[in-house]
Amino acid sequence: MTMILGLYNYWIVIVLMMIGFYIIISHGHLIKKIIGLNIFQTSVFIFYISVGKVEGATAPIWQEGILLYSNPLPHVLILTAIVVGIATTALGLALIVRIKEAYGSVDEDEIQSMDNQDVISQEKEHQQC
Amino acid sequence: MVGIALAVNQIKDMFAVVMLAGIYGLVSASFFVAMDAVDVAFTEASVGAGISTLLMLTTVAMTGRTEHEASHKPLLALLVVTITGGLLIYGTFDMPYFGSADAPVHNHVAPRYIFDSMKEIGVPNMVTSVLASYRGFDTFGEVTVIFTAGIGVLALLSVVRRPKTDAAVEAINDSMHEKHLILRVVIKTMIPFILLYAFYVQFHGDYGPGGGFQAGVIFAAAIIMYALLFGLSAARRVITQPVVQLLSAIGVLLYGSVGFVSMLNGGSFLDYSVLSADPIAGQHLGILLIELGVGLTVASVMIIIFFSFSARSEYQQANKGESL
Amino acid sequence: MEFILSLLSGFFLLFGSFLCLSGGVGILRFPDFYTRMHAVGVTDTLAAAMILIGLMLQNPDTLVIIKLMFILLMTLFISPAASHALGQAAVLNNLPPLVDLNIKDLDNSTASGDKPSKS
Amino acid sequence: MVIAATLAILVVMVLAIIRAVAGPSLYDRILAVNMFGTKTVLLISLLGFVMGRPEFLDIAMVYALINFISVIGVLRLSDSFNSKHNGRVVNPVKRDS
Repeated sequence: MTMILGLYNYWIVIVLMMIGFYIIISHGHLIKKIIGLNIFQTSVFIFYISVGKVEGATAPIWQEGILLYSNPLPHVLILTAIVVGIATTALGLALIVRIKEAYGSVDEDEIQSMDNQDVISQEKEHQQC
Repeated sequence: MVGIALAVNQIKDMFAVVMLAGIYGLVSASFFVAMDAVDVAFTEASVGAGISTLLMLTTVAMTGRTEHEASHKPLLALLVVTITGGLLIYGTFDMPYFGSADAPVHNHVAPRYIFDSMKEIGVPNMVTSVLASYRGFDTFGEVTVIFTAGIGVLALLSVVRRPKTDAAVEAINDSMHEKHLILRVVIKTMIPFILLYAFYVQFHGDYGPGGGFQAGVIFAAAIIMYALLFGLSAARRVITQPVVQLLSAIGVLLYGSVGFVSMLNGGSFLDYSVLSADPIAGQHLGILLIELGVGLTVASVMIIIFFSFSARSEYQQANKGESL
Repeated sequence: MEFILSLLSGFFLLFGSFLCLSGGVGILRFPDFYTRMHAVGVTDTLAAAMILIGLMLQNPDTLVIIKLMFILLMTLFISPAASHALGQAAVLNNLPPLVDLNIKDLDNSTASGDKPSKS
Repeated sequence: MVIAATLAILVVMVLAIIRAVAGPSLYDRILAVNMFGTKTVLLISLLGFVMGRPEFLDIAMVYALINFISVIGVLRLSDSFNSKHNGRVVNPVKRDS
C-alpha cells in the first residue's frame, strides 16, 4: 500500500507516456502524431516536476521565514523545455502544411503509397529507355 | 488527464482533438501549480493552452478536418506499448517515493541553489536565478534553438506577398468589422493592458513567477490577438516582418554579448558578477539584460511563427478562390 | 470586525461554489447548445465574481486585493464578450436551436436557408 | 471554506471535461473549453490561498488572458474553416450584413 501511494506519480507518468507513444505509432494522421508527441512530452514534464516536489515544501521563491522549498532545478529545465517544445512543434506543423501542399494529404499511408507509385513509374520509364 | 489522453486517441474529428489538447494543457498547468512549480505553470498556461492550440487549429484549418480509419490493425502497436510500459513500471520499483525530501535529486546541487542563491545572486525567485545565472549557458542554447526554429518556420512557410490580394484582404476585414464589432471594441481596450502586463512579468521575474520566456509569450499573444481580429495586414502594418526578424536576432545577440562583456571584464562567459563593482548588482544587471534578450527573442519568434502560418493560410485560400 | 469579514467571505465563497455547481450541472444536462450557453454564461460570470470577492475579503494585503480586482475586471470584460462571440458564431453558422418551430420568423429563415435569423 | 470552494470547482471542471468530450457540436466543445478556462482561473487563485502564498495570482491573470485569446482564435479559425467547406452558404451572409 505504501508502495502504491509512494510510486503512483511515476505510474501516471508512464501511462500518459504510453498513450502518447501509442498515438504516435498507431495513427496515420500527421497532426495527431504531433499531438501524441505533445502528450509524450508533457508526461516527461510531469515526471520532472513531480520528482522535484518535496512533501510539505512550497514554491521556490525566497520568502522570510520559509525554510523548505521544492527543488528549483527541474522547474528551470522544464520551463525552457516547454518553450523549446512549442518552437519545435511549430516547425513540425509547418512541415505538415508543406506536406499537405505537396501531396494533398496528411495521412501517412496515402503519402507512402503515392511515393511508391512515383518510384514505380520512374522505374517503368527507365525500363522503356 | 489520462482520460483526456484516451479521448484524444479515440476521437476522429481533428477539431475536437485540438480542443481537447487545449484542455489538456490547462489541466497540466493546474497540476504544475499544485506541485509548486509556479514558473512552469506560468509558461505552460501561456504556451500550452494558448499558442500551441492556435497553431494546431491553423494547421487543421489548412489540412482538413477528418481522419481516415486506420487501415492496419493496431494490435502490434498495442503490444509494443504494453511491453514498454510494463518494463518502465518495473523500473519504478527502485525509485524514491513521491515527495520524499532525501531523494537523490534533492542532494546534489539543489541545496546550493536553494540556500545560497539569495546570498550569491540576490534574487528571491530561485528559478530565475538558476535559469539566468547558474545555468545561463543552457538557457543561451535554448534561446538559440528557439531562434533556429523561427528561422525554420520562416524558410518553410514564407510566401511572396502579391499586392493584388490586398483588396480581397480589405474586403474580408470589412466583413469582419461588422461581425466582430463587440469583440473588437473589447480587445482594443484590453491590448494596452496586456502589453503592460507583459512588461510587468518581464521585469518582475526576479521577485515573483515570471521572466523572459513568459513575458515574450504574453507579448506575442497580444499581437496575435490583434492579428486575429483586425486581419493580418493590419497587424503587419503595426509591426512589420523585417522588424520582427531583426528583433529576434537582436535578442540572441544581446544574450551572447552580455556573456562576452563579462569575459572582457575578466570573468568567465556569462559570469555577471564582474559586470559591476558590486557582485550582486552585477548579477542583477546581467539577469535583467539576458531576460530582456530572452523575452525579445521569444516574443518575436512567436510572432514570426504565427504570421507565417496565417499568411500561408490566407495565401492558400486566395489560391483556392482563383482555382474555383 | 474580523468575524464579520470572515463570515461574509465564507458566504460569498459558498454562494460562488453553488453557482459554479449549478453551471456545471447546466452544461451537462441542458438539451442544446444555446441553453447550455445560458447556463454557463450566466452562472460563470457571477460565480467568478462571488468567489473572487470572497477571496478579497479574506486577505488584508493591498497588492493581493489589487490583483484580484484586476482578475475580476478582466473576467467581467472577457466572459460576456466570449459568450457573445460564441453565440454569434453559432447563429451565423446555422447551428439549429432545439425549439418548437412554431415561431414564424425562425421558420422562414430556415426555409430560405441563406439568411439566419437576425439576433 | 476555501477548500470547499476548491472542491466544488474541481467537480465542475470534471463536468466540463465530460461535455467537451461528449459535446455533439463544435460549439459545445468551445463552450466547455471556455468554461474550463474560467474555472481554472478560479481554481488557481483558490489554490494560492490554500497553500498560503497568494502572490501566485499572476498566473491566474495570465490564464484569464490566454483563455480569452484561445477562444477568440478558435472562433475566428472555425469561421474561416466553415466558410471554406460550405462557403456557398455562409459567404453571402457575411457580405450582406
